Amino acid sequence: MTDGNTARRTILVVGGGISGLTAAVEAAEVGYEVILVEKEPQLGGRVSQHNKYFPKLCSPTCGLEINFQRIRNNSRIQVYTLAEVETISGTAGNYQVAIRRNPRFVNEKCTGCGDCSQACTTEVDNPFNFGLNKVKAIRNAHVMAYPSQYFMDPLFAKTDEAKKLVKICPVGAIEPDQQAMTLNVQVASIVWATGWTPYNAEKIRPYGFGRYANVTTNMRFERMSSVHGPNQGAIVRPSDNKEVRNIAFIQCAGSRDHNYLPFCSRICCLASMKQATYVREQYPDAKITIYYIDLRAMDRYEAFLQKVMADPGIRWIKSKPSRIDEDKELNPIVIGEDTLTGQRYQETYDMVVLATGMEPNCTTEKVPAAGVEVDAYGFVVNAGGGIIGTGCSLSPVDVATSVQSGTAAALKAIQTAVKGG
Amino acid sequence: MEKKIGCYICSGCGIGEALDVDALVKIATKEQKLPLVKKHEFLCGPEGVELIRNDMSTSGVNAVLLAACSPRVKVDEFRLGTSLLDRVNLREQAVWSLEVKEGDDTAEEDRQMMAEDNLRMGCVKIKKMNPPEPFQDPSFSKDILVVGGGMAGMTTALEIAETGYKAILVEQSGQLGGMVARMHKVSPSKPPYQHLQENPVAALAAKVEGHANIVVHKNATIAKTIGAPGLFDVSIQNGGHVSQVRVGSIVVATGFTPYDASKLDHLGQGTSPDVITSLEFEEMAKAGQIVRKSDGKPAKRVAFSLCAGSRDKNHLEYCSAACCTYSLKQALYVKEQYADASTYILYQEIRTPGQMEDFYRKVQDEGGIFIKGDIQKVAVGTAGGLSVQVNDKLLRSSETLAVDLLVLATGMKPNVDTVDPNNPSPVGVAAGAEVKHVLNLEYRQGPSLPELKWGFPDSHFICFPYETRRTGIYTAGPARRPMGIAASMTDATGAALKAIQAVESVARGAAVHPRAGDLSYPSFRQEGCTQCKRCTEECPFGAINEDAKGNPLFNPTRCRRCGTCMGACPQKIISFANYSVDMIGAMLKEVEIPEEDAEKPRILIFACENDSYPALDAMAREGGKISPYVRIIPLRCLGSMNLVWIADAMSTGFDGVLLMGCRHGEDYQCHNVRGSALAEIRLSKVSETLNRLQLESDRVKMVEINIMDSHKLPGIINSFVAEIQKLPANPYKEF
Amino acid sequence: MSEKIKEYTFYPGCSSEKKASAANMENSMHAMCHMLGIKLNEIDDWNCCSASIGYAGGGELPRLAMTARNFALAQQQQGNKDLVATCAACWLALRETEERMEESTQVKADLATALKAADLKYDGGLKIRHMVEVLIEDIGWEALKAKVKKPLTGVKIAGYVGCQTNRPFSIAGDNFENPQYLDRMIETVGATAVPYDKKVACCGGALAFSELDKVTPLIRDILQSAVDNGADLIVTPCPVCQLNVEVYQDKVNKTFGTHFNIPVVYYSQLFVLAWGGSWTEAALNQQVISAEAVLKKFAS
Amino acid sequence: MAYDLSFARDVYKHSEMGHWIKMCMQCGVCAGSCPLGPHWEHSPRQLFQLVRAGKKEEVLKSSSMWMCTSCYNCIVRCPRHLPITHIVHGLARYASEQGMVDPKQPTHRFAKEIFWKNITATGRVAEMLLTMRLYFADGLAQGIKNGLEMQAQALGMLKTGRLMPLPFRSKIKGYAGFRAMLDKAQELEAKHKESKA
Repeated sequence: MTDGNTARRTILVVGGGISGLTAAVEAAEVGYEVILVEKEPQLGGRVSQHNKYFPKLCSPTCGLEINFQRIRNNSRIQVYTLAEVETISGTAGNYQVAIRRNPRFVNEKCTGCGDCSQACTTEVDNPFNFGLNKVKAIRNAHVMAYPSQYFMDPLFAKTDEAKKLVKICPVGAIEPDQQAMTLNVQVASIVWATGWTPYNAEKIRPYGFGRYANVTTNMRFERMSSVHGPNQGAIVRPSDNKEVRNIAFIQCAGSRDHNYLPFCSRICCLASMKQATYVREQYPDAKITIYYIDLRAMDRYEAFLQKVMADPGIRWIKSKPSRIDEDKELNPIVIGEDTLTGQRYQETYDMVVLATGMEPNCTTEKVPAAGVEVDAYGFVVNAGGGIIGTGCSLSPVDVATSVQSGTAAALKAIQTAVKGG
Repeated sequence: MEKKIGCYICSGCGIGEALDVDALVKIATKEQKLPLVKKHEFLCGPEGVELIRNDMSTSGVNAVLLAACSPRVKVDEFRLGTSLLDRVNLREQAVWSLEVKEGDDTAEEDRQMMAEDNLRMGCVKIKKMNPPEPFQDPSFSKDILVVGGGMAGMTTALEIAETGYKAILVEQSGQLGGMVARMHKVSPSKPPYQHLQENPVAALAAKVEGHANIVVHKNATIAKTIGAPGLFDVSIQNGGHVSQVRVGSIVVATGFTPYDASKLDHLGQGTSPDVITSLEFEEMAKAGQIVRKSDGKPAKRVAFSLCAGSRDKNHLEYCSAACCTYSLKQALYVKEQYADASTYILYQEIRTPGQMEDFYRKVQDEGGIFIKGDIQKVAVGTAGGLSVQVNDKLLRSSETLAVDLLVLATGMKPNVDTVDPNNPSPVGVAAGAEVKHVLNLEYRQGPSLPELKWGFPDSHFICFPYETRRTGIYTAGPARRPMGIAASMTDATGAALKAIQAVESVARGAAVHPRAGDLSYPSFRQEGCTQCKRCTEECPFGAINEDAKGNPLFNPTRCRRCGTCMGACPQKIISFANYSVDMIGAMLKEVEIPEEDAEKPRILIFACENDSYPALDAMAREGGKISPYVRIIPLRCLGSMNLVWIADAMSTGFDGVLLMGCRHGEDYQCHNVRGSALAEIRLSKVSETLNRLQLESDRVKMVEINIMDSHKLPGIINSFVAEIQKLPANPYKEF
Repeated sequence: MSEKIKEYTFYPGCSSEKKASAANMENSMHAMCHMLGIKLNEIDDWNCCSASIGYAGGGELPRLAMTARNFALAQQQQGNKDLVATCAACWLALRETEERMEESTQVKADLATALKAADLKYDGGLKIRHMVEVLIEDIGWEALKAKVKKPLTGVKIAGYVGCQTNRPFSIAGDNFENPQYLDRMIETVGATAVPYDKKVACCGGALAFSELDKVTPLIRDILQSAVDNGADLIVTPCPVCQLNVEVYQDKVNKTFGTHFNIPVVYYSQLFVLAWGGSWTEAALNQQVISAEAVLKKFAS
Repeated sequence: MAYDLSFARDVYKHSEMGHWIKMCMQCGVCAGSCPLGPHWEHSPRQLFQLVRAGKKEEVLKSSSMWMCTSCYNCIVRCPRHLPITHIVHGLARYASEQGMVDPKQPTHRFAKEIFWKNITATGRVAEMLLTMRLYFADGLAQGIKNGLEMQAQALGMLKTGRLMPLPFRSKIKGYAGFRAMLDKAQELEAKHKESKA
């Protein structure tokens, strides 16, 4: 599909989260051709699931929208959603890449009018909200999704109802028979930006996530707090939808722990501080407790820590809780030792949020190419070469660092293109 | 070339059912007198697009007005190869956002009126729109100036050079390497994240000095920087000698200065020669012998006081990010030299993010002792050395340690001169004869970079970390944010990209962030200027200089195309080819204002196109319903809002004006930093205008809209409409 | 029967001796193994594992040496057949010794020297197993279920796993905080496993000897939770747990004014009974708190 | 002066698994995991910091390490993989060796004076003897009182054939070798300690 000259100026970016988006637009705005591959039906990655950014408490959608605007306005970027890299061969400056394009079952004629979704009667667990609510089997992931073209769940596509929906679409965009296809491209260099998955909190058995209804995770809490989340932003106890009067956040739930993730996930301290502000906004009198080992508000984020610390309704307990029990009213009971007083505690809450960390996606979806070094945790180690890791493929990082990292990766990818390997 | 406008009205997605499309065609044809108007039932489909393309190739259509859906969708389909393209939003605004019950003729009529007005405004806009001519100058340079020859600066220069561009590296001292050159070793940056790494400075400096694409100026400073991206003329002063270079963009990588330890008496500074800073400790380790400075005896017991002057409201309020890791590194130096070393890390919070947790563990494994607490007292010990009293928070007691050295991990102060952006100093005041500024910009808004907070010179440190408020000038490394060596090198690589991107964009005549690729830029009708200086003062990016008489001297390549100058100008002398005071004024005047007794008010909404407009789209998609009496005009930025439009709206007969902009203040979200803030300041003066017109000041209101506020918009808009409806109708309707 | 006899080297440990505190475990284990076609070859002249309380008097090496002697005898007598233990503390001691020998060549060499003083040597390579692992991994859940002749229908049982068969070496990779194997055994014999939040709580272990007052509240909580959850019976794999929870019920009742009288049995006793064994074969006659009211009707 | 590391270094070297104490990050998970938490003087975490601070007296006279039930909860939850159970056992023995333990410390007395002697006397536990020694450790009168208190338990065990009525048992056959092996092990351990010191 690409001629030799173009291929030499083409950069493949794998992953459409904030790191990959950044790498793609920055490279394209220099003047290079970019192919951006994303496995989900829309771009935005984990950032799009966040309610607000720390420290400004602004909406990540704003930051994403400007990047989408940059993509819309730049004909040098070719976006493939629902796509995954299958194989990479060749060498720096000249890679052959097979990209699997999974069916969307809705073609590009889709105008986003929403008639199909309205007509559809099948509902499925909403993966965008971590299954906390149901959505139509044909839909857009969220109202700001880019591209705004709809998609259909693969299992639903096989049903009779899916076939019936074909007639609902006024422009003939629905194709339940769509098949996966492979696209072969030739590129000069590859930016690997496949990001992270929230650590599976069920593995942290002492904390009872999955067994206790009112123990949740920080990423679920982001969705619960979002106006586009399962409760339209109302923060309530999962078991009975009651108001949250007394809530605890547990830091390092899985991180800095040899039993789970030995590294520090970097963002969770700030994320919990931010989430404490969500609670405060809805419940001026709520009691908030943050259990921590070290408060890691690096560099300029310190100001945010100080701001949140000014809230007298937040207790800070230097302690990694030992375990969580549950009482008969399904209140979680947090048990441990306050290391600054030496006192053991047993505290009952309405709800507990586990600040789970980041598991690099490179551990489960390895870079399908030879010679890419990874560390003991599965993070990519950049050691030269035409496949360049960025963002949370390299280390657990915040948005600003991802942007920094994505911009740097764009330059390394361009250099590979310039030098021809 | 003669402009020939083709207008295409889509009837798909329910537009045809909701609206009288033929009536719309008639307005475009008869009333607006467009030469070619067509309707189509599926305009974004292959046949629809083909229809337009065909007209462009066969009928000479070179300007296209699409009346269909939001300009934020179907962009690829409508990439038609002409810059004269505008889109009238019928679907989201005039169909989805309105509540029309079956058989409600009034509501249907209101809806049709909104669609017609939207179309009228689009027609006027496309008529007034001219193709932007990209700014070009034959003397554009693509070379890049890098200021600072430390790790960040050297990395930036090398990355630029390796990409095929020429880098000019200016270093104040006689050698490259900066702060890191004074260090013994560096912290681990690669697996297993446990071992000290050799100092990378020598190897990097050799590469830099030997690179064909890099010119190094040592013992040199920047005497003066004049011009603009692509056209920066930089005077490099080397002793008495001054040389001139022209560069396209600039990276400031001037690093940091350790926080002044003399201010840290409370941590024992000055008590004994054995209280030293981490930099002094580096130099000692590099020299070979870790000893007590007081008597030269081996220093086997060393305490490191973290956050020395950082995270302290009396000193540096921020965390200096790297001190935890470099103190851990220094603890290993002691261990390297003395097998029986005792090292103590006195900390508040250990901050070893990511894989650096492994390094923390390594130092513990090597016997490093971590004490959470504050230094209470430092005294000279009985057998020499020091006695350090610590409030040990984990033991809940005051403990005294006997050590040979106390190392204060002093934080980082950025080595860059900044200026309070709210009070930019005028030209000439701050730039004295003595060179103490990094770039000595000859900018009307001062020689320094505007600061965001704490002397750091950026603008959007989360989303767009490299952007300063001086176009084409980027910062890298600790000059822009406290960071360690590995982070600085990544940061420098990114800054190199931004600098390259800037020179390439300038060469194309295109804007950089946030309107990347925009080819338009404002022109100044100088003869109309009254030298009020509003434009030169208000430009968030300092794009406009002044001549001696106070006339604006515009630098197109410094411009980010936000239009703030246009909004500021009371004389309406500043216009873009495709965006002007006249254009928006003409659009709003084209709206049909019903008779006063029709009880149908008209409310004008100016919506920032970055956040408010997408929120309006989202509202429509989610089924939010708003009053049919509003007419929405998107603006590039609320900063481009000219008060004349409010007067125009009032005199045209609009009953109210609602301004929707981004959050401003400390945690501002405005893409153009000051746009929405300036709009608010201007608005404070609007009551004057209203008074002159003898109108209530409540008729004009500004609201902060976040992109996720779609659910709030119906409430905000409808309650404003309701408020306006309580007022008498605008008496100017009759005129 | 076409089933091949499975042979293991067996380390019973002190409490499993005749007329020792876990004689009921020992007796039912033998019956259970017999029914499964398992032959347990007891190490001749084995010695104490030093148990969890041995550290105060014995240093690391002497303690490890005691287990090393058992390894050496096992190997000398039975070759490298898997070495099976039934007692939690014994199994743990075996596993720990194995682990430390693997971790440290110094420990390994020292133990060899010590063994030499007893004219013994151990070449390494023994695989240490818990009886539960033999049941799950070598026999299999299906086979365990297939043998059930008298399903213990209607009996509600709290599966009390306790500590040392679970931590730090879990059984067959099961979970530390909520192991499943014991509940599955209960279901396998046709009884009902009640939810049990004290499943892995500590009974006080050897501290029952020296600090009984501190330990009785733990035992009370374990009993209380079982009763609250409607259990007729507690089952456990651990002899220390069994002893503390069964024998001290009287003491708990006196101290706290409670009225516990709940039988505490071993999983082996349940299997023997469900597979058609007699009351005595299941060693249920050796309970301090009789299980007759609950289980007698299932006995052959 | 606090944080003199000579005590900590001695513990790192001479207390079983003591070197792991270096690795504690003071998170506190261990404390809340311990079933005898209410009875601790110091949580494991606190003991470890005291060791590092050189608080020898406080550490070795602490009753804490005698409160271990060997439940291993702390081990499996420790995020730094410290073998806390073993470290605590090691500290207990270290304190005992240093003669710092209160002679009335019941677990110390039972574990060292009764249990270890019991098992090394014959090679196996003699349960009846163990029990009797325990009850009579504070003299005859207290022993009778203890015995009476626990009469129901003992009788129950006797009746069900789970307690050997005789207090004495014979030695294992290879006792001589067993004893020689223990002596050798002790000798090696002593030698290592000297060479490390």
